[in-house]
Amino acid sequence: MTESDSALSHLDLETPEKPFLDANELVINMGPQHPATHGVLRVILRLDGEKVLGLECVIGYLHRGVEKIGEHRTYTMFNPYVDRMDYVAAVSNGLGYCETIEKLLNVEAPPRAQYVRVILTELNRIASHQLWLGTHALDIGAITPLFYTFRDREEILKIYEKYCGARLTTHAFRIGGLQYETYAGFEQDVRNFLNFFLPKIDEYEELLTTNRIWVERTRNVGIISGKDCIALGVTGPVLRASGVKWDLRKAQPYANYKNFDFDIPIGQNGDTYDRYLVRVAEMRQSVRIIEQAVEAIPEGPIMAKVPKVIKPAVGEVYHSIEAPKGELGYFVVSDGSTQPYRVRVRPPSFVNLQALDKMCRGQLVADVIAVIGTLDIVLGEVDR
Amino acid sequence: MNSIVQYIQSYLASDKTPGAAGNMFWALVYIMLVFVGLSVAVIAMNWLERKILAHMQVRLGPMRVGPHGLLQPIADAIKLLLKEDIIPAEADGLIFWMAPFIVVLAAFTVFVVVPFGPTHAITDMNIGILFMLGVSSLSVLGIVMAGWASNSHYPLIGALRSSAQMVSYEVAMGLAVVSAILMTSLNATGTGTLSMIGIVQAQQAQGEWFIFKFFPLGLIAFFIFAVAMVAETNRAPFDLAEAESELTAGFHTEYSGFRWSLFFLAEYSAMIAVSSIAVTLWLGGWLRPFPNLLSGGIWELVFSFFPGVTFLFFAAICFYNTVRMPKHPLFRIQTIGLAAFGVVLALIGLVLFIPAVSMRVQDIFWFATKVAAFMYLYIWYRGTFPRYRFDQLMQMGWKVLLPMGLGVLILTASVALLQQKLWHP
Amino acid sequence: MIAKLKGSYGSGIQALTYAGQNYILVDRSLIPDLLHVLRNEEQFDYCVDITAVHYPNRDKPFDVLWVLYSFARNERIRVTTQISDGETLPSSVPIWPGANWLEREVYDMFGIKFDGHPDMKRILLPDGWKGHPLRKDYPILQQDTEWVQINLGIESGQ
Amino acid sequence: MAPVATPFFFYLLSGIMLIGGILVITRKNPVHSALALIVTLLAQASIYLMLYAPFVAGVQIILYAGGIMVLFLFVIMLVSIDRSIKERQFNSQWVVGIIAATALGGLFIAAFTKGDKIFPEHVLPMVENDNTQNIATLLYGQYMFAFEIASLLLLVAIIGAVVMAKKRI
Repeated sequence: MTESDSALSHLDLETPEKPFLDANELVINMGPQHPATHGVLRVILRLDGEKVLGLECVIGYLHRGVEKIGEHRTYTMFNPYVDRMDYVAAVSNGLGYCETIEKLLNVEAPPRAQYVRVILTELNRIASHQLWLGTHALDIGAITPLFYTFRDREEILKIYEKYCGARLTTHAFRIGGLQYETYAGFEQDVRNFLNFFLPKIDEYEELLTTNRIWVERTRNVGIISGKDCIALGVTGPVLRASGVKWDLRKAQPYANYKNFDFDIPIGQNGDTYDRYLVRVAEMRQSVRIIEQAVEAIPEGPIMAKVPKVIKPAVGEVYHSIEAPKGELGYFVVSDGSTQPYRVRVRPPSFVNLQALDKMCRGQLVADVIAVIGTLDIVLGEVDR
Repeated sequence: MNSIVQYIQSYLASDKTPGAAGNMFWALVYIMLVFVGLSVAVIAMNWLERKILAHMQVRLGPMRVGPHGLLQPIADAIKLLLKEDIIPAEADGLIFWMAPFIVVLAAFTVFVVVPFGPTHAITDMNIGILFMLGVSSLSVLGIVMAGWASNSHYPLIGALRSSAQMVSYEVAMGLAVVSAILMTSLNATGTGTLSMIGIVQAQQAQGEWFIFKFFPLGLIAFFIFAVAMVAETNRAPFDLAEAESELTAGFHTEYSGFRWSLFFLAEYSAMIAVSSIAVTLWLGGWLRPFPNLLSGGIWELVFSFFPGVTFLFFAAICFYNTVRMPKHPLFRIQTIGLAAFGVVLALIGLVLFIPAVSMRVQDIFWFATKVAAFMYLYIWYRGTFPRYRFDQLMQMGWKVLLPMGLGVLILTASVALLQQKLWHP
Repeated sequence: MIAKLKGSYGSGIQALTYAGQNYILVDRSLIPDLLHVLRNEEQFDYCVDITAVHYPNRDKPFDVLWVLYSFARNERIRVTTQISDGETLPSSVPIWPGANWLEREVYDMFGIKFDGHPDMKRILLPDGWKGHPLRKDYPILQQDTEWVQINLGIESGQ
Repeated sequence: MAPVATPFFFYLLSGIMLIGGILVITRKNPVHSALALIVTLLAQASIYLMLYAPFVAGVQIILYAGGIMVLFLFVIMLVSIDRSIKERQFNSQWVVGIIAATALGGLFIAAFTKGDKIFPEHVLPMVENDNTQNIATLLYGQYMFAFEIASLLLLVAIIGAVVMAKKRI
């Protein structure tokens, strides 16, 4: 009890110092239409000059009732909907959903499907981190990285397009495996991409990692300790940058991640700069995983034996995966019919966004922008 | 009639600026020339910035309006002029209306004393550099007025930021300028000058650009100025006042259409203005490279070819791209347009080979080239750097640049005094 | 662990397993204590999720469940309790600060209030919205037509 | 360059100054007052120019119009304007103000009418070109001591202001 109390106590608002010149406390409404709130996040800032006294997030502008929709669609029909939540990491969402239902049905996707899933999911992680890097740098004022990362993300999207016809909301996986066999030359395309991409990471780093202004803008900004992260439920690269070596791919391996050899990059200070380094390092690790997967990809069927009409037995399952943004969980309750009785999505962005207030207090307005960027939120997932 | 012609012709033989010679007619002509030249420069700068930035960022930039988007700035200008001019209901109408004019006025007035050549300035003032700094500091007023009159939070914060920033960096900038002015006093009489033309002439007389004077003191002063001038014009990486990711657009958030374009115009002409101060003070103004070392008839001739050759080079680029244009009926007009542009450039280049013209215009060419290098630097910064945070900006201004400026000033003064004592014991 | 908990709480706890996942069904009266114990003694220091399920035909129509994770044990557990309509639950924000928004969402979607929550109001739907959409008696096409008319100025979004 | 239409410009600038001065004290909105004051200061700088004192004019623009007035505006904007508009203006001392103004005006008129006897007859040579150098020579030569005293005074004022504004240093 005492420990949790202390976790709360420094979340309380300190009494602000009496401002100079009796200036009124300034309340600024940032968003929902604001260039740096990544969609329709609305942040109400209380400022003393430029210093943030506190902030409140107002969300829900993009609420589409995904969970309600899930209750009115069959298991198969709901699959494309999950792509629309975190639309920059649609493949990860699909993987989480398919694996949850597979768990409910007690089937397992065949090995070949598992390998293709891992390749596509890790490519998706790279794409998501690229998009994050570009927009984050843009928020801090560096416009050029955005174009570099988008140029390279295009190559990933091309692979998706060749594989399943869609680029963003791919609907790549089916319950029980894959619908499509990989196209001829898929492996070669992936290998070509990896060879193309590794030097590009160095290019991003060259632009930013040692850039004095970048370091000054991000180091010691939005610090959050590992303890606070856990207390607030923050996961993903944000947690790892705070020094907690925890990744669901290692902690509770799903798909066939246990077959691959990769490291979990962690940071020390839990500041924006560390989160940047962690994400860049994660891109390299993803490349490592894909390299191994593409070499070891076995032949065989791509679809497990799944009935045409999916009717799981009565029961409930919680399953979570390591999405690019953190722990993405699905809690599905089945009542034995063809439609899920309840689908609950545990969105990483939603929970991570809670830490914004803690990370921004006492910082400057410009830091709020940096911190919103570094949390890597997607409003489609926050609001669902 | 005759006397008027004589009045007009009399100036051509003079070696003074029209203002100093007291020739109203030529002063007016020069004002018109500067105004038109500046407007063209801003338009060209608009295109160049988008194009250069685009190529730095692996994209093409404007390509649709005219060949390689050459007519894009004109299209933009028409769009801006035709846009609805919105004055927010709660705004302070009069001040809101006045602010952009003050900014533009301040940005353009400074060009009265900019020396494009020994005779190519509207006038030469005894307090030239002081006048430039003073008038350009007035543009802060316009920004503050714009931010306040909009009656909205983002512009207000933007205005407070930019005025605090400009006032702070003016101090460091002033110290750097003073150390350059000290260098002008190293002559037989021992008195320096504030006149822009006088400063360049001092560099000519001493046979050294001030950037290399008392190495590395001149270089450091120049560096301070080069940083401060970017902050002074609110450009990346010091563009906090209009940081679009934080304050949407800073002080001109509520402005639209023509008024907004005035701010735009002022921003670019202010960039040109501070760059010309830097060029005048440290990079020898209108002087061509190595005026003393490589002097003599042949070298004079060689350097007089430069303006023409440059224009011919640009024309050649145009022709090369004309040939590379897609051979498609839809591109015919664009191809012809590009070729015509190349022909215009080539003709200008050929005219510049006429000795009489080239002698008269050379100074302007060298001055403009140096200023253009600064403009490129501005774009380069924007493509490379993230944005500073406000407190870091202030820290840099007050804790780094100001002490450095003071140190350089004291050292320059000591060295200059020492040298004078050695000269006149 | 389950045995230990059973020892101290007796029949209030029912341990279940489905598809290899452990969950415990506990009595409403045990809720704040059990969560404290799980957090402080059993090291379930990470509250993954709080959500609810609506069974309109049941006596106590709401299942509220906490998904907890322990970094030390690398173990996940679900705590489920059943409450009736209108009944409140003690907030777990003092135990896990991260429960804040999750509880607000449960309130928003199901109308289950949490006592002692610092800021118990709607989170995804606008303030003043009528109804709680994830209840089973809220059809998928229903919306708060009055709210839509007042705030958006249109007859209906559907 | 020889001066053109001196009386015309003198009266024009004085008129602007007077109107600006009146606006400063009559405007209710402090921002408008500050802007009117800037107009007055700029007109004054122009009069310095007409008096062949370009350096003083330049300094006037840089320091007063560009520096001090910007800080004025800064402070006015930070303090809530609406409140200060509602507050009663400082016009309770108008009797004292009128007396002081009349006394000053009388002094000026006296100086203007009796000026011939008080001030030396001859006109000083107009030195436009060496004006700045002359000021420098005077400031750092004859009036060195006074100049340094003044700067010391300013330094004390700055430190005092910082101490008063900031409780913890």
